[in-house]
Amino acid sequence: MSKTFRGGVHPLPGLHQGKPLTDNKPVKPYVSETVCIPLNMHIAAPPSTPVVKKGDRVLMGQVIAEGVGPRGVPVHASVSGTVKEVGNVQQLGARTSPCITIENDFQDEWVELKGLGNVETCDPAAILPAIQAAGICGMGGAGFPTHFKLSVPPDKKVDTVILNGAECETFLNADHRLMLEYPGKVVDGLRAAMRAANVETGYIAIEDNKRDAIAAISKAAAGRKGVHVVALRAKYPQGAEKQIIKAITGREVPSGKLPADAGCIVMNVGTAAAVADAVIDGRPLVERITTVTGRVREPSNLLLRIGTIFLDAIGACGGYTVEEPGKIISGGTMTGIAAPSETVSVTKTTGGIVVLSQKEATSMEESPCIRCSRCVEVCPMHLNPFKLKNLCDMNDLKAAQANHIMDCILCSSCSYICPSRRWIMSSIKNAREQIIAQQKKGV
Amino acid sequence: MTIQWIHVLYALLALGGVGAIFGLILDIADKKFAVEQDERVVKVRAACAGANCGACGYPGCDGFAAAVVAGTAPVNGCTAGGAKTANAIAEIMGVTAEASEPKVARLLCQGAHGVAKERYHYDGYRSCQMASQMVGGPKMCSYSCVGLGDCMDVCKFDAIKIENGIAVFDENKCVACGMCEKTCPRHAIAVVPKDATVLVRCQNSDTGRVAVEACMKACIACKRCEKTCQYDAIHVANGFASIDTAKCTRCGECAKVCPRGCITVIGGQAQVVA
Amino acid sequence: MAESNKPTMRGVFINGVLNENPTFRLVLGTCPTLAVTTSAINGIGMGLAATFVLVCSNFVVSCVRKLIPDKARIPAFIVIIATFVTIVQMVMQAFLPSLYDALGLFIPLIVVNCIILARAEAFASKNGPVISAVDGLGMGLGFTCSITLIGIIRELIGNGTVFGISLLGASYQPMLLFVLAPGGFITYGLVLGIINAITARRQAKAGKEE
Amino acid sequence: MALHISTGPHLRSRQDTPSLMRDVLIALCPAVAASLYFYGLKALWILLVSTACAVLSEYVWQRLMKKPIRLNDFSAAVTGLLIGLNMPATVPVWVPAIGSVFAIIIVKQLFGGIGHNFLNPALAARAVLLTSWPSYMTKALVPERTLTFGLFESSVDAITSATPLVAPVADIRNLLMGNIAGAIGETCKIAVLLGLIYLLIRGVIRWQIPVCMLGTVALMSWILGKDPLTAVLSGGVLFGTVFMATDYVTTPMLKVGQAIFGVGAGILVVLIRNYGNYPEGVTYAILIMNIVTPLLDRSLKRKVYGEVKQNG
Amino acid sequence: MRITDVGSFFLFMVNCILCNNFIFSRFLGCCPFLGVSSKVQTATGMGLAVTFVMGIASLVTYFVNLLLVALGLEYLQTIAFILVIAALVQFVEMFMKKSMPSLYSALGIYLPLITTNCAVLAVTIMNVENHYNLFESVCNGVFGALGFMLAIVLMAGVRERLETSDIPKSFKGFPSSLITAGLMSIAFMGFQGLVK
Repeated sequence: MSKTFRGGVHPLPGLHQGKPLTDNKPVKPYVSETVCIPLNMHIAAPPSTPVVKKGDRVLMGQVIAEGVGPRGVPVHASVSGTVKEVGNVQQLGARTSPCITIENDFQDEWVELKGLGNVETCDPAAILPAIQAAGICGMGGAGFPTHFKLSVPPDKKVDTVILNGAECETFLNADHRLMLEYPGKVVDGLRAAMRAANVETGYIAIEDNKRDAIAAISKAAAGRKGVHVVALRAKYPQGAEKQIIKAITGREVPSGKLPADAGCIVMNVGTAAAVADAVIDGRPLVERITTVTGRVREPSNLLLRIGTIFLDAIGACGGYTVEEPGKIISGGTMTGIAAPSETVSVTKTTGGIVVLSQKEATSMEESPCIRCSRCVEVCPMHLNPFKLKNLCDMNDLKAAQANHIMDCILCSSCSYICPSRRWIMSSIKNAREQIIAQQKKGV
Repeated sequence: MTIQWIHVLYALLALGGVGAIFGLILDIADKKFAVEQDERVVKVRAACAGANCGACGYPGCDGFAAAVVAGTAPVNGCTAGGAKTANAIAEIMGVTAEASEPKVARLLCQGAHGVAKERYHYDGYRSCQMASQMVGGPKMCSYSCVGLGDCMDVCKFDAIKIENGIAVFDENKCVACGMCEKTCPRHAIAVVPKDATVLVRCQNSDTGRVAVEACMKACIACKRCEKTCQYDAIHVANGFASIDTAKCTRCGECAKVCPRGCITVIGGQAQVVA
Repeated sequence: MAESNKPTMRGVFINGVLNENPTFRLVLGTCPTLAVTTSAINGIGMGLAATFVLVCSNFVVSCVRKLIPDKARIPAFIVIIATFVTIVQMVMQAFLPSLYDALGLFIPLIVVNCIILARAEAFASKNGPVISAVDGLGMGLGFTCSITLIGIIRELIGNGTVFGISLLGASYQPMLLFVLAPGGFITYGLVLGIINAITARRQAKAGKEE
Repeated sequence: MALHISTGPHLRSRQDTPSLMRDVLIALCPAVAASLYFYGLKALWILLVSTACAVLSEYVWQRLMKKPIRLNDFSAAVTGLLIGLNMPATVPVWVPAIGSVFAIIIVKQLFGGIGHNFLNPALAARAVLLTSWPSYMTKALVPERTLTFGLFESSVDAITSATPLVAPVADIRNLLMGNIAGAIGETCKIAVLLGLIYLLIRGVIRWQIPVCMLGTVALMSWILGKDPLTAVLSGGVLFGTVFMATDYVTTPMLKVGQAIFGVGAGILVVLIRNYGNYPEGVTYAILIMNIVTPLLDRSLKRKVYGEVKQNG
Repeated sequence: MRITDVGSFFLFMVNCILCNNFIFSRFLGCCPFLGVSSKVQTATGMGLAVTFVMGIASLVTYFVNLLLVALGLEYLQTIAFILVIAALVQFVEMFMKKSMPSLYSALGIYLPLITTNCAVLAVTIMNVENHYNLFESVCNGVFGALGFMLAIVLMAGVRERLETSDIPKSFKGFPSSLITAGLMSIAFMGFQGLVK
């Protein structure tokens, strides 16, 4: 019996057969000639400060930018080569991001690495610093610094670590392939996280449409202390933090609070694998699995160096099948961010690159709400999206707040299901940004 | 028909009785519960423009009226109503209105389609606020008018239209309430005196090189206008020129020398060729 | 506003009939407008009755306006109005019994018709008796015209007749809805909306010409 | 090259407003076919006129008001067709024509068009016609032909004119087949049931309203000592439940609200049928619940995920 | 229709609230119905205040009428009733303000509007015309007012919903409210004949 939450949509079978494009494609490595590594791949801390300058030769894994503050994470060179440029480039943010461009010499010359060895026997206190030094931040999409997530404040009681292998986003198979091909790393990562956070129970949650991954992980997890594998119903947004906690533990994260307030820490499986690398070998996060799919000749799961330009990654998949791409999305089609050009970089959080044709990319015009109540049905937070949309359109921010606008997790389920093609999630997001701005001004 | 006087008497008595009771109750009510209702609030409310535009900063005209009487709002606070309303309210309140010069909202950007370069084709929820937050905004210049009409939506006076990718203002309908100015996420709208006819219509702080690439009518901070102006009225700061309306004589010389055509003269005193 | 400047007879009259038409502009006195307009004749009857009360009460209120203390103003007005209403009631009962039956409850209810009290308050208590009477006449005729119009429409559609005269021929199948309760609301709403639309268009035109 | 940019979701579900309305039209096909079979050209003529009038008035209004023309969402066609199917076969065609115009202009467009009407346009129009020309609207005709399959035996006697419920038809088989007097679209229950099954399978409507409403009608009739099955199958209950009470626009958003809506409408149907002036209460029952809908939407609240009780 | 037993009491109630609804079939109290129906909360307050006043007015005017009849002054009915109602409303407002401040803040603000609510005067005249006894008069007043409240609250619900609607400009406000009321009264026609 697969566990789940109330609400949600099933975009998986319906959506242009997104998952089957790559779910049986083994991961293949690809290295490009240049990488452009943004320094703000994480959130919750300012961009890292560059410690190299133009013309410097860097080794693979060498720190090229130091983290700022206790939450900051360093950025490492993902190739060995020469620094070509240190400057601002338009990435996916509202403004340009500081980036370091490195020309690859294809030597893959590593800096000297020093790991802690076995995750079960190493000193638990050494795990967090190792994770921070490896520059790990949440690889599921948000990019929250992992060492900070795992350092539980003393006033909160955390008893569960959940590894999120649901991968409910459309098109993406990066986590799926990772769990199939490197199940050991995932389990090691979970153990490391559990030990670091001093937690006895760990779950690895996988949607029930990935039976092979469940089998592989179950095999790897056999005999490991406190590790449970849970099958979840395949449904979007099963992988959202709050929904996965509800599905597995039955607890709800209180409004406006963090998962830790429900006694849980949720980590992506990709992050766990990176944690395993960092703890065992001391290897920093310099590459990740990214699904490149959609309107490309050979949709694949690529092991890409952080900073790979989208165009190179798409080139590695044989280029476009359409004359002119309509949209290039970093991430899946539900919550992914549309890229303004092909020249943006793969970051630590890029789980996929989805190329859409012009026709697919052109949105239909909003038509009036017909009150079909589908948005209400699917909302995983049990809100009234149609009402929020009305309030946002009227710019009644106060009423919107009274209707729990701040609890929205921006999962897009409502917009996805809306037969009138209304931009429900967008207007909610827009209003929330205004509310946050107002609150900041007030304080 | 004879008049039955006794009935008249009854009628008088009944009515008189009811009237007496009524008068008594009223009298008691009046003494016990003196209702403090300021008639001025009603009068001020009636004098307002009545669009409930909120430009005054109070929740609707009722809120404004109450605030005026309470002394927390200025008598000329109703920007929508203009001088006439201000005078009327001032009369009610017994003070004379401070004269406010006529103002109008203007767009400080000329980045229409074909002038400003497109970064991407925005295809989502129609909101400047939203689009300007998305990967640098739809136009290459991140200081330009986004052109999705947030200002148009907040304008209660139907004075703004989006034409060719930028906001166009109807000077006759604009009452200078400033709502558009507050709403514009790019701060590309300014409420300026109506007679400030010479305007620098660009506010980009980018370097000249970036600006030139982004827009055909971008200020590149070349300072030619500054050198030309005989009245010390135009200065370049933060990467763009701006005019001090108090010093400006509206001669239009700066517009003539501007190589980018980003200074305009309204009313066409000096014809500017882009 | 008429009362702020020196009001002229003609201005006051026109104001009542058109600019501040109680039914279509101020939307006052909705109850009789809706209830008695099932036929044109009822509309006229109701309108004239109200007009009579308006003129008389305006006149009397204006005459005694300086005698009545401020606190007792409204009850005094109500008594004056109620007196005239009772007179109308009695006259109608005596001479127009069928109309009286048709209008029924709504004759005494003229007392609480907001138009009358509003005019007494807003106009008659501030102006002289003659001009107040003229104001009452204007307002009353405005009211009469409007509810007769609605009465004509409802009677025509709902019964095929106007003032009892068949206009649409015997083959017309009357749309009963219009003489029933919903028809009253809908007709009033539609007429009001159309008048708004026409006024808006006129104003737009006038604005352009300026 | 200018890439498109928007927030997510970048791809949308395949169900959109036109496809939903198209599904409703498809679900109405069996009923249309049945009406054509039973009443022949008369039915065709009524359906054509009512649908055409609805579509035309929608078009004319949107043109005059300079609004975007939204004929392609098929909503006007659905309204028009529903009005047609609700007419008895004897009705002169101008009656459904007026109904369609009223439904589209006054009930729907005056309130802002699709999604903004608070009453179901087709039902409101039916109620208007019923009050305006009661003689036309209640004169039902027994079908020209009867529908029998091998296993069912027809036992219909020619009934010239009767209101749907007064007719002494008791035979469940005839009720199912539609060998009874009534509005052209609502007599053949099998056709309506086919439509219901199609709508449920396609996920166009949810089960709450139909089940609650039919269940309540059956229960209430049983309490009042009537045969529940006959109560559900006679008159326009089934048709109204499937196609009118499930109208998105005029029914509650929450499932609880939809259930209440169904129960309320069911109770009203039985009350009006048995005690009211009208032989059939479905129209009014649903209209009244339509009016209550905003209040239901307003007062029913779900517990939001992670909602914290406010202290002080 | 008269009240003789429990059954007829129930029918009387249904008749007053649904079948002969003050607004939808008698057109009484339309001004506040159209004016105070933009928000459900205010509509509820207004409805409760009207119920209160109409109940008391029915009670008091019953005795006033007895007096008038005794004196042979039936023709003074209108004047006397309206004066009584006006005084009553004033008195209730005063009384409420003093002794029930919380209730006053919820309902009191609507009281001045009730004097000109023709439903109140109408219900008292109706009581006399129908020769209702004391209990029937009060029931008529209270249930009639509950019918008014039902109508105004339903109306407010619909109007709150219509707030976001794209109503044609010239139909905004009163015209659309009137048409809304018309459509609602079509639906209410369904209740006709429930009580025969």
